[in-house]
Amino acid sequence: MIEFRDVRKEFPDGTVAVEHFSLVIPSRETTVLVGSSGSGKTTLLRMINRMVDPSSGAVEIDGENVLEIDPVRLRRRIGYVMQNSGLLPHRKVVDNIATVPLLNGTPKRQARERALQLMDTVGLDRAMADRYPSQLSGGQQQRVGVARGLAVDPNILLMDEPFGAVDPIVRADLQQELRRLQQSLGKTVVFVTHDIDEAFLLGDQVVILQQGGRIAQRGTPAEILAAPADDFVATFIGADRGKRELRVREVGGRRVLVDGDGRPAGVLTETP
Amino acid sequence: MIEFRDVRKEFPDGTVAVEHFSLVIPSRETTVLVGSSGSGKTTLLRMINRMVDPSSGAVEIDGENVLEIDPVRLRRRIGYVMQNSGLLPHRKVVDNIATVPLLNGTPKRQARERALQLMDTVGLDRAMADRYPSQLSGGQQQRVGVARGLAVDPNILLMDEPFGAVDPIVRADLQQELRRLQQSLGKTVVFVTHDIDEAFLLGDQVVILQQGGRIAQRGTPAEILAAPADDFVATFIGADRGKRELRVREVGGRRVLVDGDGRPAGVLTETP
Amino acid sequence: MNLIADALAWLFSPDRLQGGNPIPLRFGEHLFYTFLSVIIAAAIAVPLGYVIGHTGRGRNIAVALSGAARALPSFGLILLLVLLIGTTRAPLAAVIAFVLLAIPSILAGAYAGVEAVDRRTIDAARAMGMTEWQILRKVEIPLGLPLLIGGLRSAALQVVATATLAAYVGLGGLGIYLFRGISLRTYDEMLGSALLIATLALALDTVFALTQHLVVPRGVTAGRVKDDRSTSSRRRAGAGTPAVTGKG
Amino acid sequence: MNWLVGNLDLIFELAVEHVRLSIPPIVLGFLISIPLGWLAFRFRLTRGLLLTVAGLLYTIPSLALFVILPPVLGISFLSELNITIALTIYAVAILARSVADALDSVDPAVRQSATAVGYGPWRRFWGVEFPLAGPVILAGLRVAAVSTVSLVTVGILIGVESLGYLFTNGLQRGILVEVFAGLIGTMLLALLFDLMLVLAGRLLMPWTRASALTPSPSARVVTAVQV
Amino acid sequence: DPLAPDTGSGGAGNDETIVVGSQAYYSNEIIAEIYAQALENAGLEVERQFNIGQRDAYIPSLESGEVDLFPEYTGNLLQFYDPEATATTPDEVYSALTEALPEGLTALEQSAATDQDSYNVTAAFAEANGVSSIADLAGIPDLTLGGNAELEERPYGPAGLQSVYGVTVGFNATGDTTVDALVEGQIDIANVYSADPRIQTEDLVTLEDPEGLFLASNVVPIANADVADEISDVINAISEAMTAEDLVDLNVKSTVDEQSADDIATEWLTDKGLLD
Ligand SMILES: Nc1ncnc2c1ncn2[C@@H]1O[C@H](COP(=O)(O)OP(=O)(O)OP(=O)(O)O)[C@@H](O)[C@H]1O
Ligand SMILES: Nc1ncnc2c1ncn2[C@@H]1O[C@H](COP(=O)(O)OP(=O)(O)OP(=O)(O)O)[C@@H](O)[C@H]1O
Ligand SMILES: [Mg+2]
Ligand SMILES: [Mg+2]
Repeated sequence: MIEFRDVRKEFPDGTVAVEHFSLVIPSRETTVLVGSSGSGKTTLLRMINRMVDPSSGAVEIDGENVLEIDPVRLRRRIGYVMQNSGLLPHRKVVDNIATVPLLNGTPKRQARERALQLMDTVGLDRAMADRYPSQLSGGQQQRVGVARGLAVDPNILLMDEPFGAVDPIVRADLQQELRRLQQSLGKTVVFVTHDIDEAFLLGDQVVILQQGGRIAQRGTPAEILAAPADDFVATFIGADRGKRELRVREVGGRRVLVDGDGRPAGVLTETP
Repeated sequence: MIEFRDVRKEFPDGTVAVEHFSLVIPSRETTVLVGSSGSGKTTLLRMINRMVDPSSGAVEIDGENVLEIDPVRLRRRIGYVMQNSGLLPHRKVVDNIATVPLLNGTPKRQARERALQLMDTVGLDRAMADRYPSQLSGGQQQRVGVARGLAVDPNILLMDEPFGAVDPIVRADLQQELRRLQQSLGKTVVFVTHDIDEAFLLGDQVVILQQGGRIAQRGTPAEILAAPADDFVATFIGADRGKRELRVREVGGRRVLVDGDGRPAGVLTETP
Repeated sequence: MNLIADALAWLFSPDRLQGGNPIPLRFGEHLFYTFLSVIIAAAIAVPLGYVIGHTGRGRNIAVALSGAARALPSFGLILLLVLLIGTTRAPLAAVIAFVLLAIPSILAGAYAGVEAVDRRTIDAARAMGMTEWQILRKVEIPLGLPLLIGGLRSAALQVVATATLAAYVGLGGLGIYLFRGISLRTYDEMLGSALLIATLALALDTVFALTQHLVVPRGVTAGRVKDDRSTSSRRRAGAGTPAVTGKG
Repeated sequence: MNWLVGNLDLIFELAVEHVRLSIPPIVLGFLISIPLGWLAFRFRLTRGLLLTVAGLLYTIPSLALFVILPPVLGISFLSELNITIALTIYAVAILARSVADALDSVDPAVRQSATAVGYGPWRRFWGVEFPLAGPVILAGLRVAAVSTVSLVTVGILIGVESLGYLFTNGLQRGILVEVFAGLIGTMLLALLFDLMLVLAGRLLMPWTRASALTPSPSARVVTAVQV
Repeated sequence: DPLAPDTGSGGAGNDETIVVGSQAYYSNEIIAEIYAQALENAGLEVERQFNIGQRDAYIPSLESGEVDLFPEYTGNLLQFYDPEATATTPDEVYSALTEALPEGLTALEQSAATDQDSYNVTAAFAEANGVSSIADLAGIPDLTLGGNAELEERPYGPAGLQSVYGVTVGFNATGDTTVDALVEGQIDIANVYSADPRIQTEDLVTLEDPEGLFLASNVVPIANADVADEISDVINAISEAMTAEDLVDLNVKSTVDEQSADDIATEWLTDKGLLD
C-alpha cells in the first residue's frame, strides 16, 4: 500500500505543483492518475520513488516514510516506465532490460538470461536482444521499457504516460498487453495518463486531478461515469458534450449507439 | 469536388507511398483520411495543393487537373493547416494570419483588419494579435494556424493532423470549434488524422487507409461502425477488441454501457 | 607584471604616433585588409550559401570545404600565394589568402542559417503559396541572419589573426611590431603590439556579437509562454553556431 | 620537385615533430574541458562566464597569444611549453563549449530515466551522460584537433619547429614546392588526426552506427521538402 | 622572466652533448649543419637547435650555455655588443670582438668567408644615377631603403646612412621579400647579405662602403667557453677551409639546386676532405 498524507510540493521557482494531496493506493491493483497537463500527475508519481521529495506531508510505502529510504536503493526496488521509454540509447536491448540487476551486482550472465525471459513476458522477439533502441519501433521500445521496469521483480510499477507517444493502434495493443500482464503478475501499478479512455480501460481505481493535484473525483470507472462528481469531471469525461450520453440508432440493420452529436460510439449487443 | 483518379506516387528514393488510389471528395463536406503512420495520408493531402505531384494518375479540382494550375496560385487559393501550426516565428500573430492576403497584394490595413476578424472566428482573443507565435500555447498556435488557413476565404481547407500535438482537453475544444466553424462556413475540408475517434467525430465521410494508400473502407462513421468491411477495419476501429460491442450494466441506478472488457463507454439515455 | 607595464608604456608612448610606423596607420591598414577581404568573401559566399541552404544541393561539398579550410594553415597559405603571385604583389596575394580563408565560415554561416530554419515552417510557407524567392527572402534570410552574422564574425576574426602573420611578407598592419619585437627581442614592443592586436580582435568580436544579438528576429527571442522544460524546444546541439573555422 | 626528392627525410622528421607538438594540447584540452564543460552545463552562471572567457581567449590571434602568455605565466618565450599552453587554451576554448553543448544534448528523458532506475550521480555521469554526449564531444574534438595541427605551424615564428619550418625556409630560398609541401603535409596530418578520431568514435560508440528502423520524423520532413 | 632561456634541454652542465644552434636563416643553418656533422664525425654527441631566430633571440641562450656553438658573423656580432665600434677590417673586427665578447663565450678562428649586410641597387639604377658607392646616393631625392623590420633600428640603418653618408632614405620593411621588392622597384636600396646568390642572379650592384658603415663580417664560430677547447680543432679546420666563394656556392646549392642543408654540408665536408 502506498499512502500520500497531505502532501505539498513547491518547486524552487515557486510553482506549487501539488497541495493538500492525500490518497491511498491499494496494493496489487492499478491506480490511474488522470488529469490535464500541469495537474501534477508526474510530480505525484515521482514522489513515490523520490525523484521528487515533498515540501511537506509524507509519502509512505507499507507504512514506511520514503524519506527514510536511500533514494538510489529505493529506486532500484521500484519499476519505472515513462513516455518515450527512456531507454539508454547506447545500450543494447538486452542490456537495457538488465540495467538495474546489473547495477545491483547481479552477474552479467544471469542478468541477461533474466532479461531474455522478460522479453518473452512482454511479447518481444528474442531476436531483438542485440539491437539498439533506435532500431526498434516505438511500440517495441515501450515493451522494452516495461520489461526493464519488471527486471527486478518490483512490487511497485510506476508508469508515466507510457503509451503517450505511440500510434493509436499500437497503443491499443500495448494497453491490452498491460492488462494481461497485470492479471498474471498482480503488481501495484500507478499509472499516469491524460487520456480518460485509457484511464477507464486500465484503472481499477481512477483518480481525476485538477490543477494543483486537487482530486476532482476518485472511484472505479463505472462509478465515475455513472455519477460525475461535478462539472469539471463531466467535462473531462466528455459527459457534458453528450459524448457519454448514448442513444441507439438503426444503421444497416444493426443497433449503433450514437452520442449527443450523432457520432457513433459502438454497437449495442444486448438489451437490458 | 476533388477527385483522385488512379493516382500513384513513387518518391525519388523508390518508396511507393500511394498506388491505384481513386476517391471523390464532395464539396462543402468534411472528408477524413485516417490510417496509421506511413499509410500515405499526408502524401495524398499534399497532392491537392501540389506540394507533391503524382507520378501517374490525376488529381482534379472541379474537373480541372491541378497539374495545369500554377502551384503558387493554386496554393494561395487553398487553406493548409498542419501539425505544429508551421507559423512564421518572426512574424506577429496578426501578420501570420495575414500572410497570404499580403502576398496576394491586399493592402496591409485591410489584411490586418480581416486577420483580426478571423481571430474572432477561431476564438482567439484580439489581445494576442501583437504576440509572436512562441508566446502562445500550443492550442492557441493551432487556432492561429486555422485562421491563417481561412484568411483568403478558400473553398478548400486541407488539415494535416492539425490537433495532433495538443493536449487531449484542448484538442477536444479545438475539435468542437472546428465542427462549429464548418457548420457555418461550409468549406470542403480534407482532414488527416490517425485517431479513429477524431475521424468519427469530424468526418462526414471517413476513408480508412492501409499502407500504400489502399482504401480499406469508405463511408459515414455509422456505416463503418455498423459494418466494418474486413478484419483490418475491425481492428482499426477497435471492434475486434470488443471495444465497440457495448452491453448495458446498472451502476448506481443508471444504465452504463460497458464494452467487452467491462470497461464503461457511456450512459444509455434512451431505449430502442 | 613589470613587463606589462613596459608594454603599456611602449603602446602609449608618443613615439608611436611618429616615425615610419605610426600606430594609426598600421591600425588602419589592418582594419582595411580585414574589411576588404570579408566584404569580397561575403560577396562570393553569401549568395552561394543561400543557394546551397535553400536547395540543399552542394551541401556536402560545402561541408567538406569548410572542414578542409579548418585544416589549412593560414600562414602557409599566405606564403604560398606570395611565392605564386610574386613577392612584390604581396598585398594582392595576402588579400586572396584572406578571402580564401574567410569564405568557408561565411558560407557555413549562410547555409547553416537557412538550414537551421525549421523545415515545417518552410513547408508551411510553401504550402501557403510563397514562391521560392519569397521563401528565401521572407523566411529563410531573416531567420538565418544571426547565423550568417556569426559566420561573418568568425571570418573577420580569422582575417584579423592572419593579417597579423601577413606582416611577415611585408604587408604592414599591426603584425609589423610583433615581428620586429620578436626579431629584436624587445619585449615591450612585442607584448605591447600583441596586446593591441588582441584588443582589436576582442573589440571586433564584441561588435559582431552585439550585431548578432540585434538581428535575432523578435519572436525568436520572445519568451516561451511557459514550461521550457519541454524537450521540443531544445535546439539541436551545435546548430546554434556555425562551425568554427581555423584561426591564424 | 628536386627539393621534394631530396628532402623526404626532412619532411618526415618535421611531421613527427609536428605530431609530437600537436598531441599534448589536444589531450590536455580534452581532459581539462570535461570538468569545465560539466560546470558550464550544470550551472547557468558559470556557463555564461566560462563560455564568454573561452570565446574571448579563442579570439586572440595565435601569434599574439604566444607572446602574451610567457610574462603572464612566467615561462620562457622560447619554450615549447609556451606553444603547448597556448594551443591547449584554444583547444579548451573549443572543447569546453562542445562538452557543455554535448551534455545539453543528452535527452533529459534518458537522464531522468537513468535516475529513476537507480543510477547514483557519479555512475550516471560516466555510465550514461558522458557516453551519450560522446558524438557531440567528438565533433568538437575533431575541430579542436584539426585546428591545433594547423596552428602548430605558427610556432615557427617563435622558433618552434614543425612543418611550419617549410613555410619560412621555403620563402627565404624561394622554393615553391617546399612551402607547398608544408601546406599539404599539415593538411594531411590534420586529416589523419581527424580520421583517427572518427575511427575511435566508431569503435567506442557502436550505437551511433546502428541505423534507425524508421527514419526519424525530422529526417522525413527534410526529405519531404525536397519534392 | 620570459627572456631567460629555456633550461629544459641542453645546458652547459651537460658535458656529453654539444648543442649547435643556428639562426632562422638558411645560409646560417648550412654552416651550423657543417659544424654539427664535423663534430659528429669526430665522435661527439650533437644536438641541433636550429632556427632560433635573430641574434637578439639566441644570444641569451648562448650566454647561458643552453646552446654551445653557433655560427656567427664578426662585424654584426661586434656591433651587437658594442654599437659604437669603429673597427672595419676583418682582423681589427675580429680582435675587437674577442675583447667585446662576455666571459664565457669564446670566438674560435674566423673564416675568410664573409656574409655581411650590404646595400644593393639594381644595375639599371646604378647606371641611371651613376652610383657605385653609398656616398653617391647623397642628394638623390625620395630614396626608399628596404630590409628586415629590425633594420630600421640598426646603427647602419636609416639613421647611420644619414649620419655617416648624409643620405636621406625612407624605410620599408620588406622582410624576406627584399630582393624582389628591389627588382620590382618598390624600394631603391636593398639590404642583402653579401653571400646571397641573388646578387649575381638578379644582376644587383653592391654599393661600396668607403666609410665602413658596415663592419667586415666574417663567419666566426662562437662557442661556450666550457666546450671551446674540446671542439676547437674540428671547428677551426672548417673556418680554415671555407672561402668566400664557398659560401656563395653553398647558398646557390640551397636556393637554386634546392638541396637540403644536410646534403650540402656533407658534400662540402667531403670535398674538403674533412670527413673520414
Ligand atoms: N522541476 C520543476 N520546476 C518547476 N516547476 C515544475 C517542475 N516540475 C513540474 N513543475 C510544474 O509543476 C506543475 C505540475 O507539473 P507535472 O509535471 O507534475 O504535471 P503533469 O500533470 O505531469 O503534466 P503533463 O501532463 O504535462 O505531464 C506544472 O505547473 C509544472 O510546470
Ligand atoms: N519525400 C519523401 N521521400 C521518400 N519517401 C517519402 C517521402 N515522403 C513520404 N515518404 C514515404 O511515403 C510513405 C507515406 O508517407 P506519408 O507521410 O504520406 O504517411 P502518413 O500517412 O502521412 O504518415 P504519418 O501518420 O506518420 O504522418 C511513407 O513510407 C514515407 O516514409
Ligand atoms: Mg507529466
Ligand atoms: Mg502525415
